[in-house]
Amino acid sequence: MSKTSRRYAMVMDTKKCVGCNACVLACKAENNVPEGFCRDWIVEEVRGTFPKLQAEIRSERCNHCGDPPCVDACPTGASHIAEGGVVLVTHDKCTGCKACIASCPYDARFVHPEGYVDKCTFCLHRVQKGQLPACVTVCPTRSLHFGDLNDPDSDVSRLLATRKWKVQHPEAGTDPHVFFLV
Amino acid sequence: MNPQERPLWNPYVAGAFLGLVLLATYLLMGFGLGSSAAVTRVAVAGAHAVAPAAIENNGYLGAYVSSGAPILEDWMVFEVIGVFLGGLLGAYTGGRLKKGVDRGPRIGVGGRLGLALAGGVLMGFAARLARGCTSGQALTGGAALAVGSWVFMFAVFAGGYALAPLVRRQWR
Amino acid sequence: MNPQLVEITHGRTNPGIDPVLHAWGWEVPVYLFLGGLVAGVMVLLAALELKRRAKATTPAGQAMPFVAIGLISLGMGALFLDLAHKVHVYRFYLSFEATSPMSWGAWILMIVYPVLLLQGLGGLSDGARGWLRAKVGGLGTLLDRVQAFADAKRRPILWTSMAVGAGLGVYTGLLLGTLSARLLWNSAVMGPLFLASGVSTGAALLLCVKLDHEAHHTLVRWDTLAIGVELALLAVLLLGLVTGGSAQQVAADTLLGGRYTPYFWSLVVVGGLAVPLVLNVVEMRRGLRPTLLTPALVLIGGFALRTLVVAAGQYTSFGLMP
Amino acid sequence: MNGLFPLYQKGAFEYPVAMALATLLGLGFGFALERGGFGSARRLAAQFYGTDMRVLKVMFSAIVTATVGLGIFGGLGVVDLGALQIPGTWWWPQIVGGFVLGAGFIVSGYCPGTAVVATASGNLDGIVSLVGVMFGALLFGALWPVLEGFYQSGEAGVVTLNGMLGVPWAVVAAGVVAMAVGAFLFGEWVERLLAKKGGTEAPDVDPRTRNRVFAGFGVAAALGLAALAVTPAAIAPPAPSPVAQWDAETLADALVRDPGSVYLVDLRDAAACGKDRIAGALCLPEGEEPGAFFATLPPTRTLVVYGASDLADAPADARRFTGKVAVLTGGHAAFHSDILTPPPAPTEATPRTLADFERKQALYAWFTGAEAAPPPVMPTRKAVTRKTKKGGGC
Repeated sequence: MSKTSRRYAMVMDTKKCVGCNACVLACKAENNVPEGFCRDWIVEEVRGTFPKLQAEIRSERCNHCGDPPCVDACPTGASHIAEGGVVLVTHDKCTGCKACIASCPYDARFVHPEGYVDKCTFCLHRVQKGQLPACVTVCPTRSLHFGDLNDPDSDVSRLLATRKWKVQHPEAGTDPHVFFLV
Repeated sequence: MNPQERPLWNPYVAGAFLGLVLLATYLLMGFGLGSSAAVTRVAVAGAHAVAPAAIENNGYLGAYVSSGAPILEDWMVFEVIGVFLGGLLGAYTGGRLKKGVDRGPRIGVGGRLGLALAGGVLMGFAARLARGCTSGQALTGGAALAVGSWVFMFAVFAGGYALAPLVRRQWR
Repeated sequence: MNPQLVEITHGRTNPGIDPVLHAWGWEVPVYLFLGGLVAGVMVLLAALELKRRAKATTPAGQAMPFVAIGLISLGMGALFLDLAHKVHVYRFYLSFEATSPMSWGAWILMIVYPVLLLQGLGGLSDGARGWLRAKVGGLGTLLDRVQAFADAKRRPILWTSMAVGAGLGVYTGLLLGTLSARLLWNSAVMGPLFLASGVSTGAALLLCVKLDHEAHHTLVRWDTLAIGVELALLAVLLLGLVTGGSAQQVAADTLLGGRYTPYFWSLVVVGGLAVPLVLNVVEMRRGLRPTLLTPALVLIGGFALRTLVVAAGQYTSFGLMP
Repeated sequence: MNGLFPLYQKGAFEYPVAMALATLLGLGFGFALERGGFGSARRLAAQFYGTDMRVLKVMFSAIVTATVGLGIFGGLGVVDLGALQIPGTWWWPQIVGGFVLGAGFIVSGYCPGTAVVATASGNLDGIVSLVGVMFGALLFGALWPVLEGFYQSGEAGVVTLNGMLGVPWAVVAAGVVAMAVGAFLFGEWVERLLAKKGGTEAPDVDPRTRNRVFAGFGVAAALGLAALAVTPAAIAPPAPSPVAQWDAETLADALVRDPGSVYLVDLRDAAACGKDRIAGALCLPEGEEPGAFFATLPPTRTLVVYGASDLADAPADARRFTGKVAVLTGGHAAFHSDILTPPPAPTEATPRTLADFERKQALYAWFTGAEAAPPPVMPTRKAVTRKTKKGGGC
């Protein structure tokens, strides 16, 4: 299978996540994320009518959208779609104008203290070596899955075919590629 | 007189209109109009920018900053913005808008401005002491039949008449 | 009995993003304001000359294109200050991204300079030309050539100036309007709204300087018209949000019932639009002596509009919606 | 007397909207002042030399209009006069402050409000006067340590003319109209007298307009009195602060949802309160006068008081609290039987009784810590969406 026909995606199982923050710490260690910043994060959401309440814990990150508004908004071409649909920022082209930050419905981007805009890369440097993203490898409850959507036998394809899932803010029309099993 | 100037309203009509505005304020808000509190807030905001510690530790002025909310984000401040705009609207449409110093025939510009400043200091001080000025106490409290406001109003007239002979040169 | 409860506990604390987006501070509103102002000046000066078939007569009127160059430079300076990686500013001019309004803007700004320069040089009186010729020294022949070109192509230059100005004005709004992640901004009205506001602030700036009586009169009329259009567009923008879904209503609430409401109504709607509108109408109807306070209010209102829209828009993230 | 107005006090809109409305009301205020001639210091100062009584005329006309209007609407029950925020009375600071302000008025030629209008009219002395007001306010702050005692002296609480005389608002309003018209006629007489003496002309007042306005005041005063006649309930002078009755479930609900919205005070003696009070209740501080204690509480929350059993009305002490006051119906005993005992299972299983039971069960569990306690308390306003910072993570 050629490289270009791959479509990387992440599947996150909200039924398994306990919110331990291991993914967050693994990402910080793997990618040298500076102090006080994060590329992925935990969200705890409680919904319902007292006393009937439902809680959900999610590990969130950049959705590596199929139709990424940040890439559209970037005036210099620094934000781009790389191999496997992964959205990346070329540091040397980034002016730090923050248009992409304002355009992201998921607020997944931030300004790195060194002056460029930074975000989750799906650990593409690891993926290219045949490894899984750092957050996926450390998850103690195995609630994170990573793989190629164009491969029907991949972990992610099978999970999405067999389980009920949702994406964040589908109304934004960005075709997000991080899926949440519910 | 400026040829474009138009006559003032009959004072009773102007008063009745002002009364309707005040009535509307009471009906909408449950409290009345004012002005010195807004001017105080501007002063406190300015002083706070220069010397934050002095204002925060002040037993009286500290209350303006203790909530942590922006000092100028206050009903009265926005009301006074409106007063300025209303005054501008009135003065311009009445042909009375012109740059100058309003003074009597026997006093120079410097003297007049000095007295305006001195009188302002007295008023700023007194308005804090009496918890309001002619707008916030006399007019607003008077309409609400507050006894203290009526007492205040008569004291204002008393103070004005008592000092009027001393500053007669300024005006007549 | 109880309404639906939603409580979200977020582990993310990225500076500039959380708890609400505040990526853009004062620099971007300053730039948007000055950009709109210059756009208004370009459109109005060109339109005025085309309408009257005569150049500006007063020195102040002739100087305005050059003042506009200064103002747009100030605006670009503010934008430069906002960049997180200032050394990479040249990257704007190494590519053109058709989908990015900011890229469009960067290139439009590059056209604004020569157009304003040609417009200004062509509009100078003979006396001013002589003075300028003495100043430039060795560059005199170049100046003569440019001036000859500016004179020969006066009308095309004016039409270009009008078009580029309109483009600049619309772009300052579209820059925000295309960001669909912020509900308050995401409207097609944003472009025309900022153009109308730019024209009215541009007129206000021109009304602050000494122009001949007829030009002043025309500008007051155009200013009034622009303010009227701006009020209508604001109404369209807010009505669209109010009648939209619950998320749109949350966005509308930032201006209609939230943090920015008092500033929006007092500084923009009443102080910046309604009162100047009335003052302009009274001035025209009764032939009153003009006052500088009217343009001052318009300028304050225009700046307040940019500041509030930028601040309130960042407050209306998708992530904050129920 | 529970009218629809004042809208803001009745919760019709929030503070940001109130501030936006403030600009519009201020616009009217400033316009009226300008049209009344208050943008000119010389015209204002003329009041104190008797040659032009504009200040008196405009100010009293305004007071009369607003007072009579409030009397009419209050009499009809449209506006809840008890919900108006009426300035309190502190005899000495108000007398001395008034006198000094009057002196400042004649020296500067403006009062703070008219100085703003003068500034808008282009008068440089107006803005200089405003700068003076700012310095004066800061001066007051600087002298606060020596002034504090005097500032608080002569406190009399909220005293109103109608409350003091024990008559309805509209009756006092009618009296104010009579007094004001008398003052107007006296003022015009003085104007004429001084004009004659000085050999100048008295300020021109169109007598027809004047008489019409006077007639209007008279008619409005009569309307206010007539409103009293059609709504007999309004005859009683308004209570200083209406006392609400809360049942145990309302209180429990408030405590669960937003404990910061109430002050709960146990009025029983210290021993009983110390032994067994409702969770979150304060005991009356020993050795302190209760009225003084209530007066120290800021009026931002609702004060809820309870005794051992039913209190018919809040005690007079609690009325010194300037905010809303409520009484727990049935007192401590009712809370004990309604909330702190397990609710009986519903006899029939309709959705309504089940929901009711579920709610009572949840409240019971919440207050007693019984098993099956519901998840922790959370505010339940409409679609509350909050992001809170949390440690760890990043």
